[in-house]
Amino acid sequence: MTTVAVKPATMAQALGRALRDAMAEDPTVHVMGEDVGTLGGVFRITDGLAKEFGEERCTDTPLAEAGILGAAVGMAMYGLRPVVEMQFDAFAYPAFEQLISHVSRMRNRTRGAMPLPITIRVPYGGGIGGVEHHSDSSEAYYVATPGLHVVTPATVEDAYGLLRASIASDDPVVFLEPKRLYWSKSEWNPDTPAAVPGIGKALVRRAGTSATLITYGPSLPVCLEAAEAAREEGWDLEVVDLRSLVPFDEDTVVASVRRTGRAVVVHEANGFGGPGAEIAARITERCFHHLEAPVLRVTGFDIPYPPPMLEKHHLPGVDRILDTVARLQWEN
Amino acid sequence: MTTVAVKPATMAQALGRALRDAMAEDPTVHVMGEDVGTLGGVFRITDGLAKEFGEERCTDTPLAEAGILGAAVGMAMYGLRPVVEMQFDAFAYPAFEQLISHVSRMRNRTRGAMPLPITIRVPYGGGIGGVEHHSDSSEAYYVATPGLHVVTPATVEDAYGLLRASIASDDPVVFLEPKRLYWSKSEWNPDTPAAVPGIGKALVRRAGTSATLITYGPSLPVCLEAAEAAREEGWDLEVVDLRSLVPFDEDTVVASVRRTGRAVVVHEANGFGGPGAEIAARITERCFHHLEAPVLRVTGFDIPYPPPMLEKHHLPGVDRILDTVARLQWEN
Amino acid sequence: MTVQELPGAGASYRPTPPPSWRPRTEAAPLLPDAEPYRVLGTPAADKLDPELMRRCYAELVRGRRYNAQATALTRQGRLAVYPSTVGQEACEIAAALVLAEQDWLFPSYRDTLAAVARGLDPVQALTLLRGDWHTGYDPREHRIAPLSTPLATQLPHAVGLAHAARLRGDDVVALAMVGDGGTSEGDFHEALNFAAVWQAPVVFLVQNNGFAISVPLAKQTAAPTLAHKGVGYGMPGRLVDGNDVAAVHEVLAEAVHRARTGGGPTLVEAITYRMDAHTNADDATRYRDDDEVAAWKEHDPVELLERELTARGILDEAGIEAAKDAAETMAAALRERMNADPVLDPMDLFAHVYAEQTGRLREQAAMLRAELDAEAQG
Amino acid sequence: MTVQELPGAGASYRPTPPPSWRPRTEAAPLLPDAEPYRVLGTPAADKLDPELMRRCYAELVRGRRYNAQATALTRQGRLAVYPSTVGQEACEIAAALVLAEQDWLFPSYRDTLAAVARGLDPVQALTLLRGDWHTGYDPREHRIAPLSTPLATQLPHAVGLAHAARLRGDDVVALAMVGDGGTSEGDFHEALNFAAVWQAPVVFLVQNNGFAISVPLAKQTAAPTLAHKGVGYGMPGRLVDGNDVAAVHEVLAEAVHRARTGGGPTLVEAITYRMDAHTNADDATRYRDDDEVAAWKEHDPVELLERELTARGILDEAGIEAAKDAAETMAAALRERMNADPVLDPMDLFAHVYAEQTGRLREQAAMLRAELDAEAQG
Ligand SMILES: Cc1ncc(C[n+]2csc(CCOP(=O)(O)OP(=O)(O)O)c2C)c(N)n1
Ligand SMILES: Cc1ncc(C[n+]2csc(CCOP(=O)(O)OP(=O)(O)O)c2C)c(N)n1
Ligand SMILES: [Mg+2]
Ligand SMILES: [Mg+2]
Repeated sequence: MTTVAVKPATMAQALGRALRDAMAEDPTVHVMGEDVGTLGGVFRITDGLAKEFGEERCTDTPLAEAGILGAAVGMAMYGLRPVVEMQFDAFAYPAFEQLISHVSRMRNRTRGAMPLPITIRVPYGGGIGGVEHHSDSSEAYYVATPGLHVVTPATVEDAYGLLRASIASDDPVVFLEPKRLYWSKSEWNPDTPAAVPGIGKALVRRAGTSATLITYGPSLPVCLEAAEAAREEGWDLEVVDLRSLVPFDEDTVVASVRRTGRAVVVHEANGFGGPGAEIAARITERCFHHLEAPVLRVTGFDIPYPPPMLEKHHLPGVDRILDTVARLQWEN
Repeated sequence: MTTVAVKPATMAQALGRALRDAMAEDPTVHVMGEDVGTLGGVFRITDGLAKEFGEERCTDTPLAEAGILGAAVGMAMYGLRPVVEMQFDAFAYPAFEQLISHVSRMRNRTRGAMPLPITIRVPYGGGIGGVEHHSDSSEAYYVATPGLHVVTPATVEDAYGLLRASIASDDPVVFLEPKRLYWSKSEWNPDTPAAVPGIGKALVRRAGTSATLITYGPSLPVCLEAAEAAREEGWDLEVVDLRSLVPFDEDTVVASVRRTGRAVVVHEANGFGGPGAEIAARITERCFHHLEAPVLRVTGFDIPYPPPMLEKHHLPGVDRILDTVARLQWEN
Repeated sequence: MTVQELPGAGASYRPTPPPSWRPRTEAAPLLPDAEPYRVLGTPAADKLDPELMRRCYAELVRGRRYNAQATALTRQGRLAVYPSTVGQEACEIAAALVLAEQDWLFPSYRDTLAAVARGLDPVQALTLLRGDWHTGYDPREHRIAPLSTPLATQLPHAVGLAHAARLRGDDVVALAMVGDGGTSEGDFHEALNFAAVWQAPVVFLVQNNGFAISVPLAKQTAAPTLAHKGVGYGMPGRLVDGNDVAAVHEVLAEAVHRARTGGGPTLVEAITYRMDAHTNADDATRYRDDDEVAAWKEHDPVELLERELTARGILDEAGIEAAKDAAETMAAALRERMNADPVLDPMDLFAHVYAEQTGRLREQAAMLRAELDAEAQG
Repeated sequence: MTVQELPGAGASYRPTPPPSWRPRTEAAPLLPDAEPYRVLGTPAADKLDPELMRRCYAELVRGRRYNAQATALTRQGRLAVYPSTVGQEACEIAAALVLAEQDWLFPSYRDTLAAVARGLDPVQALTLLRGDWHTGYDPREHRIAPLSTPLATQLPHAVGLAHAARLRGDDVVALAMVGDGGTSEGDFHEALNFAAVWQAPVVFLVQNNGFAISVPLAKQTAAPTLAHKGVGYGMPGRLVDGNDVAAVHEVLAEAVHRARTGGGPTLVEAITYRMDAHTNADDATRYRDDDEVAAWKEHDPVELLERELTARGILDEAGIEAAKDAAETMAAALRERMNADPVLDPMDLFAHVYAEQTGRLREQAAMLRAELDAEAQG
């Protein structure tokens, strides 16, 4: 066990703590990426790891994402459990071929002989005033790739628990970290972390009866705020936090929508071909006769991520969510 | 005008003819890629172009897809109209960063000053017995990327017309060529080609009243066959060929589904997060009260593309389509 | 038949493959110098062009002031972020000055100064970094490609553009800038290879400032120098003292001339140092010592030139003052203009995604329009 | 202070940056030979190891026969496709034989022969190419990575694996194979760079067979040789005659030894020639002349070795016959076993996508199960 006394309070700290605890427990866990060592990462998630575990277990790599992920594949082939950091969402794209053509398929193509327990941490999403290429919500690419798990926490507790679960998973996991929640805080006590939720379980964050908001990652706080605001309009909204996009916990979502009869999917990623499309299509397949209105989506527009000065217009906000809830055919 | 006397009859030939005609008409059109010159491409689509227009206009590049697309970006910046060939679907992945971070956004990030009229030809899909990495249906990645057009022909005529339209487009176009239709034939006369359909128009390939099959590319012939077979079951199926995934011709699709009240989306790509999800979600949004049943999907399974010996079980076939049509709640 | 009877047997025996891929043997001339090339403080300085050097000096002083002003603007919240080139001004200025009107510059994300020195309005150059739209200028008008945030991705662009210009018979050279870290990316490799195979008129300028954010060069490469990378592409590699503006200008000028006259691409490594942190948001004390920074202060590009020119009587006190005044004027204007809030139209979100708006975008635009109207009304 | 007074001014003046990124000057030793290294037909052949050479000969003969048999199987529809290594057997065999039991081989898509020569059952090696599941063997059991179809992507894997083994203190070398075309990919660059920075125990073997499908080397690179690419990574590059199995084995053995003893990675370029078309589906007459092929026939790896060994009395008629017989036996067995249709279970589509099947996959599996049952029933 580690003896670090700092009490994590932000999501960033919880993530760092998860890495540290995983490394302490399992000597095969290796952290690697650009600036993860001496600097502790540009978001300081890996701060202190190189010092505690040595540069060989927390390694500053050359600046080459395909090389990083490709080397991680080789390390995993030899039995290590690499945790790779991609510095920002858009800077994971150079590693795409390694991800799609190898990471996602190696277990399959070796008929189970060579699983790749690699965790790929990708800070994603906007709302932090990042300039171009620093605010992409790239989950659609990962979600459409069989063989990958795609996980994203929305709370400090989940950040710890889901990252531990991801590192422990024998499958590759794309672990999407909502940048703008890095500094969100919680009373969470790192020394008695909550039981690690497995990958693939959604959670009803707020119970409600009028309609269900289905969301994940950076949009969860927005949805919870919208749900509070909706009370004024007389709507009692349920909010489901997916936590994992793959596997997608259909049962929790379907049960909620069958109860409420209405649903809105909320995410930052572009709407067209985004994860919300799958969620909406699937809900409709399974809840058709329970639906009072079509499943609607509140998403980023179908545009390249806009400049910081305009991003507030792009991101799903409380008003846009409420406007959309209002379109759920309440008069029918 | 070209004086080549061969009469195109297959889709492969129509594509080659489209390239030749575009090059003859517009000296800024340049074809480039691996083996496109001397060899004429592994599918022989570019056969004869290097001879007719010189190696400078039909260029064998070094073997590096990011370099190819990146160089094409620079050429387009200087006013050329590059047509890039990616040798197979999965071999376009190395070019992903260039595609997402530059090709799709350059017009946007320069506020219209520097559009990139690049056509990226990608042979895609299975059914030809190709070994691993040669049969991917990768359209989900392109569809989820704003700024790209995504086009795919299903007939010989469209192959010519859509490729001409794509090359003429001032936007980047990912032009997906259904490999297994390369050798499909038509009576089409290359010397009097049909009017070039613009990008973004779907077509009702078969009129029907019971339900609508919505499809594109390699699955169109399968859907037409299924529609014929369905007559035995008493169903008169309408078949819509999307031809362009982005822009998505909602109006044609919505009009059809409002008429028939039922819809099935058919494609080879994996279902989860695939283009069918967007299509189904959107139809539901716009046709909710016209629908007798949820929009269903017949797609590739959510698995890495399987080996040739098993691919027939993976690909949407007539029986699976009919089984799905049967689940459209006809008893209600 | 024994081995001895084989045609051409012996030490040099080899069947005769077509010359197209016979291994070439002129390797040695490609090897870069082992020591960075220098002019200032060496006998080579005797041949300095006073006019050019006075211009360089004025630009260096202005560049230094520009860097200071831009960093100040981050503190005032007027820039979202600024990657400074304090210490690297010689490279930035030389890159800008060496190009002819019709040539193209491909800057990395750090190189706003090169763009400004090329004549771009600094407010336009800083558009991206203030949180406004990405490219605040028409790249074709200025022949300056958009700043490239994804590292090294601009290099194949430069190759393609230079190649296209040559195909069209135009006299255009492309100069592409990249950092030491960026040389590790696959796009660096692919770009240099394409350039050499196509003999494209491109010059690659690597600013080796010792770090990629926190990662020192020793963790980035084991090459003798980055200039040695040219060998593997069959292109000359030149090593130059990146704080010596006369040397950088000379080496780049040679490379540009070579490219212009059909001699193909060149890789130039300029050894320099980033005196400031990676950006205003970075804490450089985490990964380097003050001593190291102090040592480099002794090798400051502005001072190096000022000393040389003063010693040689090319520059006098008046000249120094004039340069400083001009820099102050630029800075004051920049400060003032950057203090005005840029006015962005939210509806522009939907412009320029495609040549023609798609139906889906029109619908989304209508939705935003309605929201904005509602907001305006109440 | 004038320039002259600057500390250390003069030709070698440079501030003292930390050694971590001071340019190194030991460039020259990294330069590969200008001529490919040869043993057969040269005085170096005096030192041949008869035992090893007889083994190489048997493997070469077997490899040649394996290639012929595999190509025949494509004509009989028993293989979906086969990329032949006729003409390249010396590289394939040397790569396999040079490794110790615990070492790893990272083959490219073409290198089934190397895998077979390493001891893999040829039926398992050909699983992918017959249209069956990708990897017909357990890579960990054989320490042979899956054949890599996406070119050059296997190279970073080899680096990572070798690095991991070294971190764990294990004596493991990884040998990664790639074609001349594959050297243009970004992954080649990133892998070699990582290997050199990490000093990973890896050997990169480039089989330069003159073509990437139809594209000749001259359109692939302008480098003097591909071995010269080592210079840019700070690793030795060796050039060897790829049809001379003794030379390839010796150069690889040195490189493996160097890696094993902590000397870091080596890049080896073996100059060879693909005598057959790219695959059975390719038409090589479209891009090369018969003359060229004929010239290379004079430099056949099997005949080169046979002549040398016969001339030196290391091999006699009986040995030649024995090798041919063994090869025929292998071929007959392969033919027979490949004639049996492999039995694949469609339900296996859903196995091994994840460690545990997701709900969605269970649902899809149930659908396929029902379809198969319905089909079986009529
Ligand atoms: C493809 C890519 N990966 C990662 C980053 C994040 N990043 C921005 S600057 C930087 C360091 C760049 O170092 P170098 O190339 O030496 O240029 P310098 O910052 O020193 O000018 C990194 C890793 C990026 N912008 N693009
Ligand atoms: C990333 C990638 N791009 C393209 C291809 C298609 N392809 C298969 S083999 C080949 C040529 C390979 O040439 P080389 O590397 O010299 O190997 P060789 O075939 O000569 O063994 C190409 C382009 C591929 N497999 N992977
Ligand atoms: Mg740097
Ligand atoms: Mg080759």
